Order: sequence, then structure tokens, then C-alpha cells
Amino acid sequence: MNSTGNPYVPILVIGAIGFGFAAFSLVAAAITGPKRYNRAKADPYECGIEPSPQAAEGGRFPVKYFLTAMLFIIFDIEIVFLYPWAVTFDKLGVFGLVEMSIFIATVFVAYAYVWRRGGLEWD
Amino acid sequence: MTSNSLVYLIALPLFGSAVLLLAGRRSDRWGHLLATALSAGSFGIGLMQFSQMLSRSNEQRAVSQKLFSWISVGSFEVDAGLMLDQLSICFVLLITGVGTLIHIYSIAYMSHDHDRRRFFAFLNFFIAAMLLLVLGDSYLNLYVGWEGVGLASYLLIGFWNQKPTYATAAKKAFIANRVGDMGLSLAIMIAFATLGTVSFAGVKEHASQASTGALTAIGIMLLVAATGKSAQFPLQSWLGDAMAGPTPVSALIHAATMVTAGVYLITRSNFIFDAAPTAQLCVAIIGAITLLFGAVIGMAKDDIKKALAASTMSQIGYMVLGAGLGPAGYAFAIMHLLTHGFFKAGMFLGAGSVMHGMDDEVNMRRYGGLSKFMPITFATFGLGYLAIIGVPPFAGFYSKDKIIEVAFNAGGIKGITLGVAALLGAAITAFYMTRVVILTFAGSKRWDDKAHPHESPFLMWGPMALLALGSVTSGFLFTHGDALRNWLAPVVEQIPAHEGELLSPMIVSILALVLVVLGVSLAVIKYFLNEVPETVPENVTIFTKLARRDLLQDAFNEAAFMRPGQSLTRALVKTDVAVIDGAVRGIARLASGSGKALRTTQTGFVRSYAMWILLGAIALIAAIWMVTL
Amino acid sequence: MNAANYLYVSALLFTIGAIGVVVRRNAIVVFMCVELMLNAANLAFVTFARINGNLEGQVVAFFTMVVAACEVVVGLAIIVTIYRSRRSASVDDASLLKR
Amino acid sequence: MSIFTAPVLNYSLLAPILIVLAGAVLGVMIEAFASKAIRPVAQLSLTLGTLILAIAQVWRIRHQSSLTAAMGSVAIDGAAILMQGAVLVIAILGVLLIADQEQFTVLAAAVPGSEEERESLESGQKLTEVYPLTLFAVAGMLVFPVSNDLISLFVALEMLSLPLYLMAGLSRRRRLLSQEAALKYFLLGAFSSAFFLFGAAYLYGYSGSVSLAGIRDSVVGGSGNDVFFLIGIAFLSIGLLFKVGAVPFHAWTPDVYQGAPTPVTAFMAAATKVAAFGAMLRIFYTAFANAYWDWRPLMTVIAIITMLFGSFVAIAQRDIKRMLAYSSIAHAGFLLAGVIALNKAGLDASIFYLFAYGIATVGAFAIVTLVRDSTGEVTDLKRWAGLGKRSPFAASLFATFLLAFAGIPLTSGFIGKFSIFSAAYESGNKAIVVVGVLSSAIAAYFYIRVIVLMFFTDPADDGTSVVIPSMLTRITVIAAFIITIFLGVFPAPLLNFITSLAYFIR
Repeated sequence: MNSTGNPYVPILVIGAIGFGFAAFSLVAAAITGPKRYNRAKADPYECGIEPSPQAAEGGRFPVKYFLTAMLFIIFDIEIVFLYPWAVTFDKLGVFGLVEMSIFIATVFVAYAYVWRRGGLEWD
Repeated sequence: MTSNSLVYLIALPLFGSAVLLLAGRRSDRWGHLLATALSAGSFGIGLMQFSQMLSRSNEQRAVSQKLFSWISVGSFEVDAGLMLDQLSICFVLLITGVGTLIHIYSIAYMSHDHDRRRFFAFLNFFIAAMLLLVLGDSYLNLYVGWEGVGLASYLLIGFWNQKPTYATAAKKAFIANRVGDMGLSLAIMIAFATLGTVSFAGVKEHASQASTGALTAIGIMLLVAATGKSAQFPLQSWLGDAMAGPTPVSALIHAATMVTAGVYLITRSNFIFDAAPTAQLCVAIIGAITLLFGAVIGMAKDDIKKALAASTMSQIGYMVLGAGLGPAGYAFAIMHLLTHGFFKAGMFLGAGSVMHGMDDEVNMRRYGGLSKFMPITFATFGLGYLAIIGVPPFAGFYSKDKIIEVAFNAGGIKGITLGVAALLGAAITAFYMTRVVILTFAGSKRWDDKAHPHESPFLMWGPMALLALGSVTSGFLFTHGDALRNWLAPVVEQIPAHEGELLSPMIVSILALVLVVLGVSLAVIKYFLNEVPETVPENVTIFTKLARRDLLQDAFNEAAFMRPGQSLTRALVKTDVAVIDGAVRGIARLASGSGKALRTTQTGFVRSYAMWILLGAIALIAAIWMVTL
Repeated sequence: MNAANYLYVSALLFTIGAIGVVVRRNAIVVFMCVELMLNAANLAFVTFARINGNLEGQVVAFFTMVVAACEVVVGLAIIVTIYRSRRSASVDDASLLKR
Repeated sequence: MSIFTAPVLNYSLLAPILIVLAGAVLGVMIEAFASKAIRPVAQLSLTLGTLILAIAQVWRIRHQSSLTAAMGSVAIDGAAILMQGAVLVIAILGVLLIADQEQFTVLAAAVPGSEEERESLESGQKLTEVYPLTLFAVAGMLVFPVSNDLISLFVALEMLSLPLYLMAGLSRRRRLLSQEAALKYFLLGAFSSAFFLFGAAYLYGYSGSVSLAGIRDSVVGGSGNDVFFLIGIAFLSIGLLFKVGAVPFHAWTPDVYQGAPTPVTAFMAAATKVAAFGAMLRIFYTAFANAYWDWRPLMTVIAIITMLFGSFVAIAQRDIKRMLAYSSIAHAGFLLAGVIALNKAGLDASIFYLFAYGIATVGAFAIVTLVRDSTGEVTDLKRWAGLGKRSPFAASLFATFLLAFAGIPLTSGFIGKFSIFSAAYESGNKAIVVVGVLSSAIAAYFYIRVIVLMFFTDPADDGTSVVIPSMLTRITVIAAFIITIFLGVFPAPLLNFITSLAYFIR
């Protein structure tokens, strides 16, 4: 770390750079970009693609997309805890096995809930 | 000495109040009788305690009762305990005695009110709270009672809350009292912090070890508390408006008992004030200012109850002055408090009786010549009048002259100033009280034919007569052989009286009497020999106008406290929505560098909240930086 | 390479995220900015683990990832519900509650 | 690299937390497999049973203390027991309120005003997901004040927050407001927890350890980079101050309190405060105690601003729930005085205050749920006028809770305020006591204003009335009332109990 001078200076500089970057982006966008207000800008995903097909209620994305994405994230991320366990599996012994079983069982309860309440059905 | 029956003093009326409130309409028919009986029962217990006290030697008279351990936080312990000594018994008898009479009076006075039961419930609650105030053995227990009487007073002022002005009056009383309460709680905290205890006995014992500065701070805070509760300058403005409550309430709470709690507090804390001369001087000055202030306002009021309220303020000023004069004055302050309890309560009941007969008219310019129609009311009111202006041998003569005398003998410039103020107050008192009596009872009738003035029923004039008896005899009884002084001696240690006196009692009495006669004659000339206009004359001096507006006390309060408070609140609300919002806008403008962007970057509230957090974070970092640099 | 540089990056990411929360209107973008801040903290944790020479910081990073994922789920659920009710994901439109 | 050995857990000390978590998981199972008809009853009894079992376990272990119950991650000690007990008691009262299903939408996913929503309402079904959500939040609140390292703190913080974000959006009526409250609570909560985590990272960087004990050792030893430490304290405090609603991190409070379904507000306002202050007390009393010179001045300023701001702005409120929200901000300021006191008396007083305040808060919001007209709850203060004349019983109970908030003697609030201010005074912090007394005087004004409005103003004839409460709500209100008065008149038993138990082990 910076051993000479005020130790806060780097923090301040970093803060200023961050602020400046954000300010610069906004100013640059305001100066260079077209000033037309476009409703699409407030939409989720500003990639410019006209979402199709239109859902029955006139929305852009069926909620199912979000639901599936969310379920995927939540179940996928739990795997993270299996890695360290796998590495030290032999040292943790029975304790580790039991704890992991409880952990997996809990995830399965959530899974069962999603399944029973129709979260996995696509129509 | 301990006693197990003290708690019943409080429990009886508290029980009555609970029964009446819980039983609801079911108790409409007998509720007022129960309340009156319980109040009388409390009085009975008080008398019993008094007679037991008399049978013991002077040092053994105080009794106490521990109820339960209330708070114990670490080293801090407070028991809920009661203590009855020579000082509190005076109050117990006054509260329950006058209280019971006023209960009886109210049975008739409130008979047409469909909410009479609720009224009696509040009245009983008040008695219980006031008894707790004077019986508590520590400042904290006193504080509980103090808040209780505040609540009761507040409920009763607003009893006829159908009229918005009455509700406003209740609020005003509440706010002035809160300022006072804050003083009391600060005093308790300072006492605890410096002395480690809040019981009267403990504080008294440790007071000698504390620094004068701490004691002065406690004293000043206690004085703030007293000014709030006892309507002393500068927190006096609520008392006049408090007259919105039913008249028995004005008599009991706003004349005889609750408003004198400040005097009780100061007398009870004599060991603090005696050790803190600055605070004591402040007490005397506040008392002197208020006694003149109240008297001046009293001269200009046309509303009979407000005139009496101004007089109460002024008379309590005398008591506070007395209490501020130290050991020489405590006994006389209490004496004046007791005699005042009789004659002022009596006069308020008289005023109520007049209003009862005159369709609730309160404007004295619409009275006149009522002595023919209400002879008993006139007689009782008249006796109270003679007592308050200090005509010998009525009660006020003994108590008030003594305070004036002690004031003169306080020594030096202080003594002369305070003494002159007290003397002047006596003259003004004579003037405005004479004015009240003449406008109401003498002269020609100024009421229209719709009113049918009539004497009140026995239930009303009975209590008035008893109170009038008290106004006549109490002064003599208290001073006979220095009875009250000797009685109170163990509580308020006294120096021998008449030491290096400036004026002898005789001279003071003569001076006072001369001034009283002067005041009375002026009033007679102005109001009896001249015609009293029915409408309020406008071509009066600036002083009268000022006095009519309560010497601008409301205007002062508004300018000094209310307006800044309101604008501060408004400013903070604006900060919440406008400034912070504006800051967000400002930053947005900075960032985008164009005014146009302001429109497109409409600020929403979530983001402005996030801005709060971010700015807070920046401020925290900046502050830590500065603190540690 | 000096480990302190990672801290600078972390602080930069955190600041950008914080500014983004304040200046962006789209709820999802705001939310992504919050995730950016969380990841900045994560980077700091991992860097400190490196500097201090123990593993605790990396363990924290694991937990943070999982918690952040849960937060994503809850957040998206709320934002989608609001979007369906209001037909807009702008945080500025959701300002009925005020004063 | 360290050698891993299998951890040893002391299950009996962790049991309260595990019981609640197990109950929550079981609740999810019920949601998945039980039929719609029995869900409400099954969920309610499961939830209450779980909470009562947890309380029983907390009571059983009350005299034990251990730092190693979960390998140093949690510290079970007297203070922890008290805090967990308080959270559980408040949670039970809160669940009784939540069980009054009038308040919740049936299908949270349905668009407000849509056909789907109408059908779901007409079906007469109940929203039962709220029970497991509550239990998860309670579990987080049980972990938060006992957490003894930064990981547990962060996980517990999120565990208690995430369910609350969702619960805030479940209101049956005024759904747009409710959803907006959920969105705001969520975005700002996530924002502040990012600060919390960033601060935690710098504290770790400072001491090289994520445990509070390790941080304390570094503070005492004076090793480590002070800049990291100060940034760590500042940012970690932001996360905590946000949760307790201290100025300037308070802005979410009024909006969320107003928008959320009232039973949720009751639970959230009371229990979150206990949990967050519990964690705050532990962190500041153990890890940061020896560096008090660095944080005390700042926290004093924040406490003072919070007290004054909350009290002043509350005066200007027109909505009862917003007013209570600002009052909760003011109370956060009073409680901060207990944190700053940094002595045993301050700890005792804070725990008592939290309990007393939490109970009175649940009671007050419970009454708010009862005041309704044909379209739902009436929170506009103007329409509360004259309530005391129509429903003296409910109005008197509400007045009692308000008096407790105002700190009038013979209510629990007085004892709480008194002990917290005397602890602050003992620690030599006179400024905070003076400001505290001053702002309680200001605060008393707006509490009493509501009482005046209820009792001394003529009722407006607009259909506002107090509904007959369900048995469960009635239990909540009466229990809260009895506790509030009892603690005001006989506080000694609880105070003694707290004094004898409240210690942090280090």
C-alpha cells in the first residue's frame, strides 16, 4: 500500500475517477447521442430488438422467461457449496455427508414447491 | 414510622374512577354518588391520619409506606413508596376536603350534562393523581402524579370539547405543561446523576455534598417545572384559557389544588433551594413578576372566570414569592396556599353559581345587581372577597401580610423591591376584586329579560358556605400561636423570625390596609358611582388594551416559540421532499451538463432516497477523515 | 503485481455502481448496479484474502455469490410484478408514496 | 493452508434457530403438498408451534453461553438469549396479526385490477406463503444478533431482509402502493447491504480475520491499516443504520411502513429493530469497543439528528402509518443513545427498550388494522377524528400505546426512556441526553395530538369504524396492552432478569 503521504488520497482519487467516469458517460451520451425520447429505453433489455411474438396481455416478454431464468439461477448457484465439500470430503467424514444431505434435501424441498405449484409448466 | 393505610388514600378515588369508566352508561344513575362517597372516604382516612399524627411528638409524625420495588437498574433503585409528613397532610386534607365539597357541588352543577358520569370519573382520577403527587416519597413518584394531574386537567379542560376553542385551550395547557414537565424530568436526571438518588430523603441527605452549580441547575429546572404547572411567568398563558372547563374544575384544579403543585414542589425541595441561593432568588423574582402580571391582567378581564383565573395566577405568585424567600417564607407560602384554597375555590363556586343562574353567561358587563336574586351566593362570594383582599380578620389578611412582611425583611435592595412589588400587588388585587364584586352583584341590572337569575340549590350553596367558613376562620387558626409554622418546622427548617427586621408587622399591616382601601375606593368610584357600559369601551388607554390581551402573552409565545417551531418543521419537511430532491436534480444537471437533461432525467423518489444514503456515506467518510486527521 | 491495484479496481467498481443506482431510471439497471457493488465487495474480499494469506475472504465470496443470486431472484420477482402492474420498469414512475 | 477437521456443532444451543428453519422448510412442504382447504389452519398452527417451541428452547438454554456453538460463527450468551427471546415473542404476536388474512392478496402475481385477481379473490382462498416467509425472516432475525463473524452477519442480514421485501408487496388493497413499497424497500435494502458488505471486506482487510473476536484483537493490538478500519466501520454502520432507520439512511421507512400490509409493518417494525439493534450492540460493544474514540462522535451526531428529525417530521404527518414510521425513526435515535453509552447499563437499557418498544409497536399497528371503512383500512389521520367516542375501547388501547411511545410514566416506554437516558448520562454523554429529552417532549406533542383527535374531536360521518377484531387480533392487542402497562408498573422483574443475563462473551 501507499506508505507515504495521506493514505486517504488513493481512495479520494478512486472516488473522483469513478464519479468522473459516470459523469463523463452521461455528458458524452447527452452531447453525442440523439435526444429523442424513446419508450423502448425504459424497457427491460435495451438491445433494440422488437420483442416478438407479443404476449396476450400486450407485454413484451412472457413472465415464464423470468421465472425460468430465476429458477435456473437459484438452483445453479447452490452447486457452489458442493465444490468445497467435494475437495475436503474425506476429512469432513460422516459429519460432512449428513450436513450436505440436509442441504440437498432443503434444496429439494424448494424444488418440490416449484414443481407442485406449477412453476415448471410452460403453459 | 410506617403505615399500611396510606395507599387507600389514593386507591379509593382511583377505584371510583376505574369503576365509572369501565361500567360505562350502566353507572349513570349512581356513579356520581359513588365518586363523591369515595372522595369523602379518602378525606376520612386523611382526618384519621391527621388525628394520629397529632397524638405523636413532632419528630415522629411522618409515616411512610413502601408499596413495591419499582425500578432497579444497576445501582439505581426506586421504590414505589408513599410518605405522609406534616407538609403532605396539609395537602391531603385540602385536596380531599375541598375535593369532596366540589364533588357535592358538581352533583347539582352538572345534573343537566348527559356526560356527568365521565366528569366524575375524571374528577376522581384527578384526586387520586394529586394525592400521589403529594404523597410520593421520591421525585420520580412525584413525577408520576405530576403527569397524572396534567392528564386529568387536560381531560377536564377539554371536557366540553364540542367547541373547537375549548379543545385548543386544552392543547395550550398541555403544551405549557410539557415544557414544565421537561424541566422536572431534567431536574430528576441531574439529581440522579450528581447525587445517585431521587428519593426526597436521599437527596436531602446528599445535597450537602453536591456542588452549588449542580444544585442550582436542579433548582432552576424545578422552577421551570413549577412555572409550567403553577402558571407562573413565562409559562402562565394557559391558565386563562383553561377556564373553558366546567367551573367546578376551575375551582378544584385551577385554583385550589393542581396549580399549587409548583409551590409544593419548591417547598418540598427546600433543602435544594436553601443550598442554591441563585435558584432561590430566581424563584422569588418569578413569584414577584407573576403576582403583578396576574393582577394587571385581572383588572381588564370582563369574563368573571378569567378575572378569577388572573387572580389565581397572581395569588400563586405570592406563594412562589414566599417559597422563594427561604426558610422564613415556606410556612407562609403554604399558609397562603391553604387559605387561598378556601377562598378562591369558594369564589369560583360562587361564579359557577352565578353562571348557573344566568344561563352560563360569563361576561360581567351583562350582570349587575344580582345580590338581590342570589343572596347566599353573594354572601359567600363576599366573604371570599374580603379574605382575598386581606381585610382583618379574614384568612387572606394573615397569610398575605406575612408574605409581604417576610419579603420586606429579606434584606437590602432585594427585600425592598420584592416587598414593594408585593404591596403593589395587594393594592391592585383590592381594585380588581372590588370591580368583580361590583360588576356582578351591585349596581343596576344589565342583563336582558331572557335570563331568570335564581339562587342555586342547597347542594351547590352548601359547599360554598363551608368554604366561606374556611375563608373566614382558617387564617386565624393557622396563625394562632404560630400553629402552622411549628407544625411544618420539621419539614422546612426555620430560622427564628423577626431577625433584624426592616418593618414591623404592624407597619406592614397598616401599609397594606391603606393600599387596599385605596384600591377599593378607586374601584368603587369607577364602577359603582359611574355607570358601567354594557359593551366594552374602546377609548381606553394602551395599558388597558394590553391587559385585555393578557399583556400580549399569547403574541409573545407565538412569536418566540410557535412560529419558529412551525417554520422549522416546515423547513424539515421541505428538506425531505424539495432540497434533497433538488440536490438530486442538481447533480443530474451537473452530470449531463445541460438544462434540457433536467426534463428527461426526471427524478424519482427511490433514487433520491438512494442519494440520501450515498450522501450519508460520503459525509461519514469525510467526517471520519476529519476526526482522525 | 501489486495487490493494491485490485483494491483500486474494486473501489472503482463500487463507486460506479453507487453512482449508477442514483442516476439510472430503469429498475433492472439500478438493480444491476447494486450487483456491481456486491461484486466490487467480493473482489475486495478475495484481494484481502490474498494480501492476508488466508482463505476466509474467499469463503465469504462464495456466500456472497449465493446470497446475491437469491437477491436477484427476489428482486426480479418484485420488478416483474411491478412491471406487469404499471407497464413500466422506471423507478421514477413508482412514486405514489411520498411526503 | 490450514488443515480441515470436521466441525463440532452444539446443537442444543443452535436449536432455536434450527427449529425455526425446520418449521419454515416444513411450511414450504405444506405449500407444496397439502390441499388448499387445510393450508391456512395447518400453516398457522405449524408457525405458532414452531415459534413456541423455539421460545421454550431459548428459555432452557438461558444460562448457558458458548462461543463455539458453531465454530465461532455465532456467540450464544445472555444478551443473545434475551434478543432471541424478544424477537420470538414479537414474532408470535406478529403472526397472530398476520393470520387475520383480510389484509393479504390471494395471488401476489396477479396484475392489480385484472380478471385473474378478481377470480382469485372470489375463490375465497388464502395466501399461506406468508407464513414460511415469516419464519424465514424470523430465522434471520435470530441469527443476526448472535452472529460473531462477518459471514454470518451478512447472510443473516439478507435472510431477514429478503422475505420482508416480498411480504411488503402482498397487500390486498392499494396494491400499487404495496408493490411500490416492496420495490423501494428492495432496491434501497440491496443498496445498503452492498455498503455493508464492502465495509465488511475492509474490516477483513484490516484485521485479516472475519470473526468479531479477530477484529477486536486487531483493534486492541493496534496492528493493521487504520484507513481500512475506518472505511470498514463507516460502511458496515451504513448497512446497520439503514436497517434501524437512522437519519440519513431512513428514507425508506415511511414509504415502506405505509405501503406494506399493516400486519407485516407491525412485525417488521418491531422485530427488525430488535434484530438490527441486537447485531449493532454486539458489534459495537465487542469488536469496536476499544476504538470508540473513532466512531462515538459520529454516532452521537447521527443519534441526535435522528431523534430531532424523526420527532419534527412526524408532527407534519397526515397518515397514521407514516406518523408511526417517523416515530420509529425517532425511537431509533433514542436507541442509538444506548449503543453509544457503551456500558453495562446501556446494554440493559437498550434490551429493555427494544422489548418494550417492539411490543407497543405491534399493539399500535394491530389497532390500525382495525380501523376501516368499506374499502379497507383508514390511515388518514383526519378520519380518525372522534374514534374515542365511537369505539372507546380500541381508542383507549391505542392511546396507551401512544403514551408508551411518548414515555409517559406507568407505561413501559417511560422506564425504557429513563433507563436509556440515565445510561447515556452515566457514560458522560450529556448532549445526547439533553437532545433526547427535548425531542421526547416534541414527540409527545404529536402522540397527544392523535389522542386529542380521537377523543376531543367530533367524528366525521364518513363510514370509518372499528371492526370487531378476530380472536387472534384481540389476543395480540390485549397481550401488548398488558405487557406495556405491566412493564410500566412492575418493570423490576424484567429489568433484574435482563441485568443478570445481559453480557456479551468475547
